[in-house]
Amino acid sequence: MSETITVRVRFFASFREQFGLSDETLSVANNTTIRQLFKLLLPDAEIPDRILVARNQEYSDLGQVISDGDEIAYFPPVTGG
Amino acid sequence: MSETITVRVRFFASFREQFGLSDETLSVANNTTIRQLFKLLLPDAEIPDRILVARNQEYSDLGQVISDGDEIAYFPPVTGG
Amino acid sequence: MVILLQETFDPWQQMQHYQSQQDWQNSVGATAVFVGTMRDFNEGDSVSGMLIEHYPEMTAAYLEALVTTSIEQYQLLDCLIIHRTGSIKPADAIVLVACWSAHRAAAFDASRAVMEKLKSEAPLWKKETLLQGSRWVEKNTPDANAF
Amino acid sequence: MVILLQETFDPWQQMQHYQSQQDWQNSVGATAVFVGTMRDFNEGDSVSGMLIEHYPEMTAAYLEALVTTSIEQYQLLDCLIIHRTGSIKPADAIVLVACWSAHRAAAFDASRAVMEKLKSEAPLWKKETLLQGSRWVEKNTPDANAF
Repeated sequence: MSETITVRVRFFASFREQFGLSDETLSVANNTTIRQLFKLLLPDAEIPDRILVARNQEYSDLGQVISDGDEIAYFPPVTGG
Repeated sequence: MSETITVRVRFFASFREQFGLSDETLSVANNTTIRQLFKLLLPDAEIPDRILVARNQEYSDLGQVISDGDEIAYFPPVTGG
Repeated sequence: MVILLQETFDPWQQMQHYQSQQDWQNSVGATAVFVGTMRDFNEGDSVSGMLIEHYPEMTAAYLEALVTTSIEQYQLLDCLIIHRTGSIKPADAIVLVACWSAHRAAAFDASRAVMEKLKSEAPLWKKETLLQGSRWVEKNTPDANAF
Repeated sequence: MVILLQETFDPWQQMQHYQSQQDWQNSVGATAVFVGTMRDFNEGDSVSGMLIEHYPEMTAAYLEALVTTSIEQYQLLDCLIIHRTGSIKPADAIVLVACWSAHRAAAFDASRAVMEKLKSEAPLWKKETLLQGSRWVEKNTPDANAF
């Protein structure tokens, strides 16, 4: 098992604008959680209270550990319909 | 006030077929109720348990007294929609 | 508005036509529509057709009053009821109820409540044509979640 | 079926077209349709337009799963969801949910529940264009009667 894994990270809607990030691919340490990934990308930002996260296009939570090749998304409450 | 009044009587759906009456106009005594009117028209028939009645195109009940010129209707439970 | 029709109607064409003529189009947030259609099967039997009898003056008056009170009760922008009478074939639309409102809860509540009132009180009666003979439908089943 | 559209659509034309192609037409007794439309007014402000952002792969997957589970849960004959993305004008249809079933309770229950799930979970976000500037819609209001 390698020491680092590759992850694609996506931000949507107000998060995309607020954090200035849209679609990033990066290498992170094995066993990184979705919460830690956010802090790696945005060390100076607080994680918004009402954040939603998805892992490989399904709802997940900040405590989940990322696997190699995962796509992680951060977005605010949804407002469709 | 006259001794008799004129009333139009209508039957619908299975009542129309069952009782062989559709649209009748007749004279009845003053103070006749909707129940008595049914018995005058159909002395040998029992009043069905689930009868609905209307007076001048609005729901009414068997105990109501008929006025001159009224239109009285008898029909079974409705099944539209 | 209430429309009683003796001819087959296309519910979606009626919706398109009716809505295009209204002046509240920029205020509508929610439209809830219910369409009841004739099935070719009921109570375990094949049904090849149906006759719908009504009490013309009372049916129209009842449905007009239902539209008026529902618009007021649910704060609707509009309410449309279309009902067929006469001879019906399987897959024909029998009834359409459409409710327009600013927000979705009112449109959902109203369309279901209007249908329930219509099915329990509007003077309309169905007679089904079976393979052998015909029969009057005896009653409508209430919708426990309607109110 | 799920359709995500970047162009204006006529909900009633879509209904007519979709339904005409199905083989369950003689089994349908009930169709419940909800259409959400853009209003020119929200939270006390005039709104002249709207952008709807989505997460293409996840939005489609989420809605497809919602259709599948709803058909099973409510014993529907079919379920159709259409949602706009991109640039929207007042009076444009934003969303359509249609549910077809044998009896009315299932279609009513399902259409309302599908809308509620869609509004609370489907990855879609609205940004309103105001007279001055624009703003993201912060949240959807739950429908207390939805389930």
